[in-house]
Amino acid sequence: MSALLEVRDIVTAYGKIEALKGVSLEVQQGSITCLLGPNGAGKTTLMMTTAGILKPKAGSIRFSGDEIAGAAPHAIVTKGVALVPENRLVFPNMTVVENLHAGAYRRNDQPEIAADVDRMLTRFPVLKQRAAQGAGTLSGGEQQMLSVARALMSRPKLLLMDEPSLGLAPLIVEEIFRIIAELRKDGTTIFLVEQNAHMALTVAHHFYLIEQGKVTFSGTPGSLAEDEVIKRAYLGSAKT
Amino acid sequence: MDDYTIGVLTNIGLFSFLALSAYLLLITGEMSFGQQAFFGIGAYCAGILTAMYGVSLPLAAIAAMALGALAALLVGLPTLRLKGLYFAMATLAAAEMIRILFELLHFQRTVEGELLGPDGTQGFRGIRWVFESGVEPLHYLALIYVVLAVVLGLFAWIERSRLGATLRSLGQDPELAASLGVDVNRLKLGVAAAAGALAALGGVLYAHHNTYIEPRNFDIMLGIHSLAYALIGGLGTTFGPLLGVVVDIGLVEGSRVFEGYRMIVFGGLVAVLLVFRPRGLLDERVVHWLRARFS
Amino acid sequence: MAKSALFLILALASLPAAAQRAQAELECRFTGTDFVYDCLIRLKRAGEPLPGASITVGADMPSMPMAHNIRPVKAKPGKNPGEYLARLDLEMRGEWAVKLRLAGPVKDQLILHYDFDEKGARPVIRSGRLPRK
Amino acid sequence: MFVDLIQNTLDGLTSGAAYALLAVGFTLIFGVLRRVNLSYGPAIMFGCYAATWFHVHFQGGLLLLAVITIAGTVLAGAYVERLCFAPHRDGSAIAAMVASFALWMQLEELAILAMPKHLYAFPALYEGRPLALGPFSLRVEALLMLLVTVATCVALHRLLYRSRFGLAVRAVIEQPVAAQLAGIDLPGIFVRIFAVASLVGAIAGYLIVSSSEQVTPMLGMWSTLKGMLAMMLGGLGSLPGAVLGGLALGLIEAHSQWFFGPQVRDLTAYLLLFILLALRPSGLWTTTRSAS
Repeated sequence: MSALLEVRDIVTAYGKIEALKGVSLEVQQGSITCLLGPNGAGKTTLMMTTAGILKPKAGSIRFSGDEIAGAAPHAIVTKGVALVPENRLVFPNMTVVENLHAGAYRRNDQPEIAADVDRMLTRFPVLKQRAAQGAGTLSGGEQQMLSVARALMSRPKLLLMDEPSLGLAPLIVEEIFRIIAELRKDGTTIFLVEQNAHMALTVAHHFYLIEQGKVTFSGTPGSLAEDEVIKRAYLGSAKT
Repeated sequence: MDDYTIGVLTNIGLFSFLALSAYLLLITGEMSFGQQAFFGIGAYCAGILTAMYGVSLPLAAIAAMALGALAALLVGLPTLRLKGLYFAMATLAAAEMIRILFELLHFQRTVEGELLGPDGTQGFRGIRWVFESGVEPLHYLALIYVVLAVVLGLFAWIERSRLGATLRSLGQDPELAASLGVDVNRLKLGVAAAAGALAALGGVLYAHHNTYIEPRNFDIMLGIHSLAYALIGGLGTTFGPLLGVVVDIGLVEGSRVFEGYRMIVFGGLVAVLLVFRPRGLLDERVVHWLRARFS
Repeated sequence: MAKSALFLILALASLPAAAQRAQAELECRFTGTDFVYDCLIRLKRAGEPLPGASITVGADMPSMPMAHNIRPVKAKPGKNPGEYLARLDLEMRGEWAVKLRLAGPVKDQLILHYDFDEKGARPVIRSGRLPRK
Repeated sequence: MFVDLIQNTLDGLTSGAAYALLAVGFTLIFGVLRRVNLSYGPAIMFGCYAATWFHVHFQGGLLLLAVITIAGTVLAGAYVERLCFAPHRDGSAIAAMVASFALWMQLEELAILAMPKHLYAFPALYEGRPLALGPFSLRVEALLMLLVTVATCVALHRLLYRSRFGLAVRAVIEQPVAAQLAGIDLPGIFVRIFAVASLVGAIAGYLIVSSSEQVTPMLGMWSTLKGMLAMMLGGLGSLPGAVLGGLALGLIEAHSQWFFGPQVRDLTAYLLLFILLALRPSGLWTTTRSAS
């Protein structure tokens, strides 16, 4: 299986502070790949860099062969990469349906878009009841569902998910991971950034550990004792 | 020096007080569209004292600065909580109110047979203290720059002191400054009062240079220009605003080459300049670089 | 009779200083080249023409007073006494505050508000604001 | 007394309509770009001067002059967007604002140099006598202003809530990062929203100069001040607030001018804004977003 996403020596900085110090990793086609690491390790920075919101200072990101490092976000979405951002970032004063339509902004196959909206509402029943409501009135879990659905509206080949379980009740977190597994069965490749290392390892085919802007481990679940992973995912290893 | 050079240098000196007043607020993160109002208060107050009551210029200047500081506090207190554009619009509204009050101000007195004093939109003629004391334009120019030098010395002392660092921290990150024990509100009011007094001082010198003032002299254009000079010159050092004034009034104006097209050239110059130096010519980075090389 | 004489002396003694103060009028004509005007200055004091004064003529706009640096010009004596000639090179038309700085017998500065247009200049009686909507 | 009250209200609503359009234009730019465009008024003046220049030389009809005003304003607006707002998209808001102020000076001097006279006549929107509605008189051009303002607001509402572009604009206003992630091309939206705001401003400008039948260089500063004043009164960043703020400003000015005269009219408007900002920074129409 060729790598759908290849990240090579990416360096992204905020002013003079380098958040990513040469990160390299790969996401295989059809896999669920996870990125685990303590707060401030650079997980969200890598997501934002891949989605084009942040411009890297150096390095390359290839998506199915095309270079996308530093490209404009709307161009990256068109190529088939969608990001479910941290904290969901729904459009609060727009209705659920309008949020979904916004997700399909790049597409121009109108009849298909309408069909996709219905498909999303049936796949995420909680959204169907709230279809005409302002997204700001939804609960955290519902907003997370909406944020995922909005990203799916652009029919991505690769779905980036930045801590979808953040701040949600365990019951809802299970629901989300059930959806993630379902999405993979539908053929969507998923690159998941997650704090909840335990849940992540149940679905991941491959995972990376990132600490202070550098990848410090790459392997499949079980290749590293889970408690070791959890320790380093939350506290970072002592030696660096 | 011929009259023209004295005129240009005087204007540069006078405008510098206003640009420094806007600069003082800018480095503490406040964008004010209203410093021209305190400039006007200084002009009117000192003019009334010297022309109508024979008070000496230095004394009138001190009174005018006090009034300018008080007015700045009156505007600053209710707008303490406002940030960014809200603060800018509040200061604009306050300044326009003060300008309109000048238009409504009719307060005259007969001095030696001549009716003197502000007469609303007719303006306020006869602020002749400079003439009656036999001060030549060149001497008055020297006076302006001596006073300016004192003010710059004060600024330099503040910049180096802890107060200077606190002011800049207030500008960069007010929450952080507050968490470090800085009484943000008291400091903000202090800065507002100081900036008001500084603008008033400029107003005093302007009134006595021009011998005539009217409400339209203190309109919004003056306020935005002083803000622009502070930013164009650079927020890194006290000399930034002065550079901004010199670039506009000195260079572009003095060169006469742009006869009549001055604003077209200056406007374009500023817009392009800000593209490459959004914090002005002498911004913090340039200043640090210069300090590293020379100190 | 004495009372009225006394009254007269008092009036003279407190002759309004304004009478000593110089007054001036302008008559300007557009010279055809943009924004340049030839002006005749009539200087009077206590109603009498005031010859022999050295006048420097400058100008400023009411809005943004310190930003318009018009090159000051020394006025040349005109034909009759108390009349002076000066060529004013302004930046644009509209209302200008013309500044006459007097040296010599009388030391003073007079500010005259005139509206300059394509023909010449008219005194602005009420220097009010332009009609704001 | 009662007749004056109604008459003033009518006059107030008319000028308020123009203020509302100006405030809407300002809010569109502020809502989307989070930046203040001080050249908004001067761009409108530039458009009006272009139309006046054309009329002085070639005698244009009302409709043609409207088209030229709109074209001139949109052109000047695009120039301002390219030079002042595009380069500072991720940079400092103050730099963008001061740059827009610099271009204000440029546009104003350009207009004055092209048309040096202090006041130019502008063909009237309507020549005939005002309508007499019982004791009240309503100038036909005032009625036209109200109608055109309503039509513009309806068209704008339809654009924002019925079109794909409108969806994108609202998304950008609410959450710029999420909008980009949804595939919305921010720079493209900025350019087009600038054109829409300029169009709305041009309509306001045309209505103002054709109903007052005069064009002066003061139009630039005047419309910038009135637009910002109305926007702030209504609540920063909210379009319905802008319309409300514009009408409120019109009414306040009309009534205070009647009782106290023009100077106090402006004083009242500024005093109200100052008090409002001090007590309720988000204006009449509370919006969740504060502009830092």
